[in-house]
Amino acid sequence: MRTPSTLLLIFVSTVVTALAAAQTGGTRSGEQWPTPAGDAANTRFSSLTDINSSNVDKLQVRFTFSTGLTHGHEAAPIVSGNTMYIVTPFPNALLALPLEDSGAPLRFKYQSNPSSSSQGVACCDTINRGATYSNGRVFFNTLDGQTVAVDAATGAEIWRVHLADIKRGETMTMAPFVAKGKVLVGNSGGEFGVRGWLTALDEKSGQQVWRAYSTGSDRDVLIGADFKPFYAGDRGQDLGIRTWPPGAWQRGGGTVWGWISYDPDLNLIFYGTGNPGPWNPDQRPGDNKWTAGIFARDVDTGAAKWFYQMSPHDLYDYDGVNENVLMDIDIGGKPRKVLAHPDRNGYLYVIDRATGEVISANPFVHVNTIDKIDLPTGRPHYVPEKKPTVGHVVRDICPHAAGGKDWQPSAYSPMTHFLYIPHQNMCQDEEAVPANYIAGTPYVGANVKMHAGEGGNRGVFSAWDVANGKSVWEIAEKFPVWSGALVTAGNVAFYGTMDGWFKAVDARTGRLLWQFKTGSGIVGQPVSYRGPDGKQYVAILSGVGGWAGAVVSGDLDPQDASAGNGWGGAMADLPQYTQKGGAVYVFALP
Amino acid sequence: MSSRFLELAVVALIALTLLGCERESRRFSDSPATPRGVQTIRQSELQPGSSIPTSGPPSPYDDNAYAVSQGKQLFEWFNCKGCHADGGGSIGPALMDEKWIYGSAPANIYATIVEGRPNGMPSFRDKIPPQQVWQLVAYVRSLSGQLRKDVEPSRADHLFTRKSESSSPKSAPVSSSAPRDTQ
Amino acid sequence: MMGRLSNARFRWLAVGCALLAPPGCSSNHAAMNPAGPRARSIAELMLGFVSVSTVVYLIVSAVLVWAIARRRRAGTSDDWLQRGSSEQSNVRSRQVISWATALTVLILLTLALCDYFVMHGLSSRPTDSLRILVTGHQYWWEVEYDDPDPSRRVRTANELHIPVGKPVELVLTSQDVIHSMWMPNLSGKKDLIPGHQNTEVLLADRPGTFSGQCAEFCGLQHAKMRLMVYAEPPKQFAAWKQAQLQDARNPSNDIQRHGLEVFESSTCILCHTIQGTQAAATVAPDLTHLASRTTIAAGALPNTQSNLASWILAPHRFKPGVQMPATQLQPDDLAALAAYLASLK
Amino acid sequence: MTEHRNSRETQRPQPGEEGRQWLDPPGFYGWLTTVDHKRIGRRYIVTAFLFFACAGLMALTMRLQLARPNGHLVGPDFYNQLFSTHGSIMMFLFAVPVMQAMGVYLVPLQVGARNIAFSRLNAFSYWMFAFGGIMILTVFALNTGPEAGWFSYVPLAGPQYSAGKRQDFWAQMITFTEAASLIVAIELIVTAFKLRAPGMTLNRVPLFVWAQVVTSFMVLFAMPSVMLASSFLMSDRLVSTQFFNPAEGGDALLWQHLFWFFGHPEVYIIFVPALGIISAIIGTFARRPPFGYLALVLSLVVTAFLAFGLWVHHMFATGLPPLGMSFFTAASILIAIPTGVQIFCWIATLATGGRLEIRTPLLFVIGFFFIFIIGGLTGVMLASASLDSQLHDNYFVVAHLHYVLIGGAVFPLFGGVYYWFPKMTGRMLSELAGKWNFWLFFIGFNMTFFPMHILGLDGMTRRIYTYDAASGWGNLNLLATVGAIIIGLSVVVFFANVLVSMRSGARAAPDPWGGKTLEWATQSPPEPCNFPRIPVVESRYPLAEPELAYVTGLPTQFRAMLVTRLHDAAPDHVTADPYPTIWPLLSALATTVFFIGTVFTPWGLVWGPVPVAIALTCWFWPKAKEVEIQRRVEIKPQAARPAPVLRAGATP
Repeated sequence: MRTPSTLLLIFVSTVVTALAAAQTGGTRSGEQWPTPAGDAANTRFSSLTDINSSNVDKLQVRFTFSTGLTHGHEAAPIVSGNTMYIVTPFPNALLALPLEDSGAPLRFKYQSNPSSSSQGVACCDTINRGATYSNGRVFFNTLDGQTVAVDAATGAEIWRVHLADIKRGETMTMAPFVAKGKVLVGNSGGEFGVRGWLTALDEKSGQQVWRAYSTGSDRDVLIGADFKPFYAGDRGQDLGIRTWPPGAWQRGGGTVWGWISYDPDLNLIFYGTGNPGPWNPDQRPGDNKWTAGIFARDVDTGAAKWFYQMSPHDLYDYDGVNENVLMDIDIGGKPRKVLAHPDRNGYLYVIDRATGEVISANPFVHVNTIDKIDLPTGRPHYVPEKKPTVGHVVRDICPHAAGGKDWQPSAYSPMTHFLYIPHQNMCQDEEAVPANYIAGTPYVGANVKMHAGEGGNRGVFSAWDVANGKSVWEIAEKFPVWSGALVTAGNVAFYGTMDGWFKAVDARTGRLLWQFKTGSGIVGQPVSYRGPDGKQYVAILSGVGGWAGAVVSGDLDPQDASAGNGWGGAMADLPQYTQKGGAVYVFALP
Repeated sequence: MSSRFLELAVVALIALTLLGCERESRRFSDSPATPRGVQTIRQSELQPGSSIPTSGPPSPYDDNAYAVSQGKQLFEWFNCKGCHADGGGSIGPALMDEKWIYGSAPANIYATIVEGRPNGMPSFRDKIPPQQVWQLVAYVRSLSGQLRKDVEPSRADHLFTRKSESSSPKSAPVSSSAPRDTQ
Repeated sequence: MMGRLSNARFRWLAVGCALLAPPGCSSNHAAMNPAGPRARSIAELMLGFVSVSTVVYLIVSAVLVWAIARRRRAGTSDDWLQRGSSEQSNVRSRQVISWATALTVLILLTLALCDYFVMHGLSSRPTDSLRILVTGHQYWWEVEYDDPDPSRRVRTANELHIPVGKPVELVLTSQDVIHSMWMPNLSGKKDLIPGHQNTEVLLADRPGTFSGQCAEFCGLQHAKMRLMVYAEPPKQFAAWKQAQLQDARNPSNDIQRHGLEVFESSTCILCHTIQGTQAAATVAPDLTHLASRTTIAAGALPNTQSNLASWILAPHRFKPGVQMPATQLQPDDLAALAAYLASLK
Repeated sequence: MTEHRNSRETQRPQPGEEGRQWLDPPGFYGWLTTVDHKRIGRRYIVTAFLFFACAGLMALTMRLQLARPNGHLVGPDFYNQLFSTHGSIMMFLFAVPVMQAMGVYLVPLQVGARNIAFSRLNAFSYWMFAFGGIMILTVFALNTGPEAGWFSYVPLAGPQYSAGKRQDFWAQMITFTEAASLIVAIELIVTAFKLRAPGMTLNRVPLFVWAQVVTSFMVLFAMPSVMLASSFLMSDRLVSTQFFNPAEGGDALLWQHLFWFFGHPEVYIIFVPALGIISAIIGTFARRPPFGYLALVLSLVVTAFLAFGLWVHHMFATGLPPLGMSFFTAASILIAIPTGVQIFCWIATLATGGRLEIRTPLLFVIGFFFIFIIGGLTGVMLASASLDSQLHDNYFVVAHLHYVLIGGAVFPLFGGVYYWFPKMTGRMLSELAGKWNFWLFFIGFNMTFFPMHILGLDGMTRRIYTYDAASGWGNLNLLATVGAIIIGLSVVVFFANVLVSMRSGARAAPDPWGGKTLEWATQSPPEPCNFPRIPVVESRYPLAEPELAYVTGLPTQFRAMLVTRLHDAAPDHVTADPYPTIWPLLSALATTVFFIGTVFTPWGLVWGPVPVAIALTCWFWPKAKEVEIQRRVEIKPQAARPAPVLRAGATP
């Protein structure tokens, strides 16, 4: 029986935590980890210093919790109010683990019950990239295209909005992003010819506030008077229609399934748009605006402020959805408010986030498809010999379709000023074929066979000096590094490998300090938080899958080198190193 | 030469003739078994009480190389290749291995294509006429080497991703119990 | 039959044509009935070759007949060797033969040179020409009008509209087997080879309808893979192009609405495109403006509503071996579908 | 009936003491094991004409289908098999083999040899040719005939667009026939170079032999190209090699270059022997040696060389660079000159010869002139790149190829059959039937193929199984079909003439036409050893000499053959011709099983050659009897070579 005093205690603690969370408005003082990216600037930096480069080798598992599912666990275990919230891959259940109880037994498990048919239109494994906590609610997307708001304490559903239509091949896998009372969500389905959009829902009621499409008329793309793109190529009337063959913009891709960041001072959100559909470039002549680029929009109205297209008339499925890490750094002696964007096309862009001007763009991986970015015009120069053509196999396209780095988010440490990039080192042979559009079926238009890039190591974890635009150190990994990165004030950087190792390296030198073999390959996002006992904890979701791990999670047959849209041949040896099966691992010092 | 040997030779020749004719016949105005015939097949091996062997309509094109090559072209045109790749699987399960989730009999495959399956296989009922569905059924069976080697297609004029259907070994179908994760 | 014969050269052509045998020039699908400078230069060269060949043939035949007749009346003596060795007849024979050979070499060299100059003319690349991408498929032609503004690219099938007087550069390739595009009235044939990109130039100097045909054996229905070319005055051509850019007309009555429903709910949507509807598949001809075409099934049938219905029901009755499958539509659905397709001007 | 048979027996001369070694075992076993170039040559020609008849029936079916617009006699699938098999049989199984078979029969006789060189290999070549033909006709009957034309362009004939085994059997048929053709080419070259009668120096070699030698050299250089191409095609279809896969770096044009590098010399391989036949017939009927012997021989050689330099005129429409095409236009036009020179020489021969008796052989040669020259002139039109862009792949080309092939090769062949039939069978062919045969063929041919020039210019493309009425092609096609029926009648007359005359034709003298070359010095039909005493040749036309000298001293204990030196035909040494053996037939059977096996499984390539190796080993295993005889008569080399035993020029 609860005595009145304990009830009082509980009441006070919830009020305090709610206040604390509300006040931070998403930014926090390193205590909790309410959003997958940790903060609005997407730095994935933890200011906790209990764990540092000297004592990290004594890290121990404090508890684990199995999700009982066998697909790719790409989510980030977010922590708020001393509760850890995990969104599982399909069927997208929301698990709430109370951290104060030893062993963190399940407080509640919210079943979102998405339609099982949605598994048939999920291009790259039935993953989910995590939930977001805000103002006592947890928001997450389901594979069949619904955004759900759940009460953080009780697990009761508050509202649920159906935004995407799986019959047209549309799914939702991204982690929602909350800013100024609006839940921002986008769709996936670039490989199904889905027309991309970003939608803002009111945090309280779930009503749609605004929606910005990635193709179509200026009205659909919310381009208005104050749209001031830095480069001339992006200025024009209804470019979302005129840079496409007739009607192609309706199935032109540009889906929004990656990371959103928010600058409260400029009141701007920054996000990337996906690849144009289909992959076969000959079927969509023109720059295919506004795909494979970065939008800066006013968070209240959604009106576009500036846009920069990394890959106009993208040739290689280089989505532009990777994270935009906001940072204020000195460039050429002057402090600049910039965003760092390691793009799928293998270049790391440093862009002035107020104007959209590309300050620098340097390759962070071996690139032979684009030999230089012409800074005055911002346009990449595609190498003609590497252009995919119908009827001919073009060999050794580096980086491959999943790019220099796919969705796996990098981390930025304001102390070392390095960007820690988990990515892959892969090339591919590709033959473009004319794609036949049938709504709800794949609309790719390319036969692809991937293989390891230079040096034979399929993955790299590298530290990048953003200001000077050059790589500091690189760790070669056997498999693509498909997990996110975390860096802490204790100068320790965490990442996981696809054969199950959770590694901690010295943020300054890249020396391996500690590693732990989890039950399955790691494709999740590491987080760090201060537990109820005041100690610093680090958590990671293990469970191989995702596009790169589909060979294991989908039981694919590697005899077909093009299985898994090209990965089959390149990842044929993964099944010997890891089996499928997801669980969260939480570590702390003894 | 003993007359018996002569008879044997003649019988072998006739068999060869039939095989040859069937493999090469081009049947343009064909209307194979209607869907109703397909409902007689069961998907589960278990039958309460007595177990009555059931065999739905046989695949009309198992011995016809032209229909199997048409099936291979439709496999690409109707975007089956988008989910099943060249048999290795991608969004959908692999079709070239020995594991069959919803039955390996031709009528099972016909039902899977027409009715669709809960974990993401779309239903193509009324979208693909029966003749073409049977051509797809024959091609899907050739992906794991179920057909005769001289009927199965050879390489395509595309990126060479796997040994051709005609040169990959025949695998004994196994009913696999690994449907997708439910709860 | 020959259109207006303005200049003398043209008249000479007509005379030559008559010489060649009347049926050769009468049908409009004939190489000797040119409607453009390229086909005309070839036709004139052809006449040159034919006349020279006819003269040579008559001379040689005459000499042969003279030789045979002369020797039939000769004496009966059967002595073999002497006849051959008389020096005087040998010397004369040797002279005649060397003169004949020299004349042959001369004729052949002139013919070769004439061909070289015509060939040189044919291979000149016009500068500003309308660029059209033509892709060969098994048994139909995919046509796409190139345009610097991607949103103004027109897609159609089996029929080419070209402006009179303006050079048109066709970019030819194939996605399955080798085809060959041949419009005898306009130009020689050029192959469409997978893995290659060929170009052919067309220039019509008078308006008219010119039929073309696949000229490289490409499979079961090679015989019925025709291509119609409409040479129109530039104004009429621009109007046609603008009309083709528009989306398909919305169905105007219930039957047509039902027809669109049938189109989108049956096998058609897996292969065909109608701009403005859900159908956007590209492995079969674009039907957005089907009713603006005079033939269906690559020239196999005239484009009437009844032909459309019987073609949709059982294509193999007209083109056995065609990739389009027979459909199992009920009569009323079929009629509605045909009505809707017939409305797509 | 018995009376007839033994009368035929008696008609075969009793071999003298020299000839007894050359007899074959009696009956069917003898027929299977013979290595006599005459018996193999005859059955080669008969088999080739049977294939000609089959292909002719296919042509007739095609013409009946095309007689009226929208014909429903045959569907597109069967029509594609009809024209593909018609073309393939006519080119690979009739035209080349029958010309080479004439050489197998006549070259040894004309050079004064007792048998062809490598006579067992000759038997093997016949069986390979026959089994290849039987295979393609059997699969045609099994609805598995080739369906992509006689030159089977990829990718249509490739693995993706030709399902089943149709094109595999076509490609394997090429391996059969081209192997047989290469073998015969080697035999003819060696026979003509090393087995000539003493005294027959190079300038005394008959023109027919020159034609066969030149053809054989063309075969040596052309056939490997198509065998390579067809093997590439089979490995692409069977074990997924990428030779013709445009995506993986292969090229569809690689097939066309490889095929036509063989394709054009192929049609000259068919035409050049016909030139030899015409020179032989004109030389005899004009009652004088053909005018300009040197000019005729040099023209043959120049034709052979030029033939390899113009294959690209079959590919003018594939978008090759115009300057390159102009070179091939020039080369294609140049090749008309040597043929022109030959025609002028023949006309000069006819004009200055003796009294002309228009007998059937000469009638066919005259028919050749009138038809072939039209074909040659249309050839010049097709040779020019710009005209070819309008004429390629339509009925103008069909007309041209039939004018040069039927006019250029089949007419002289028919003339040659009428000319040498007495020598081969001892019976004369009926002149009346000959005249009917010629005139039906001449009229029917022109009715069929001349309208096709017009159809081609009217835009009727090649290989279409039907056309609609609006095209305006109906009437000319009907005319062509009627002409085709007339050709059919003339071939029936020809076969009837042959069958009847073999039994009850007029008995033929050794030299019924007054020919002057050595084959007329033998009996009709010649004894098994051709020349009991090998003649010595003193002039270009030995039978024109007052009387022949003979070589004496050849051993009689085995099948002795005199080998002479290449340049001056002086006797060099004696060699032994093999005795009849069954192994060539068994080796051919093993090779057939090996070839057909590889059509179905690549393991055929591994296990198939084993029985072939066994058969070849038995074939070449030296027989004790023959070795013993050889050793007895072997001339051991001493320090100083004694004067040769053989004395040339001595009269018996």
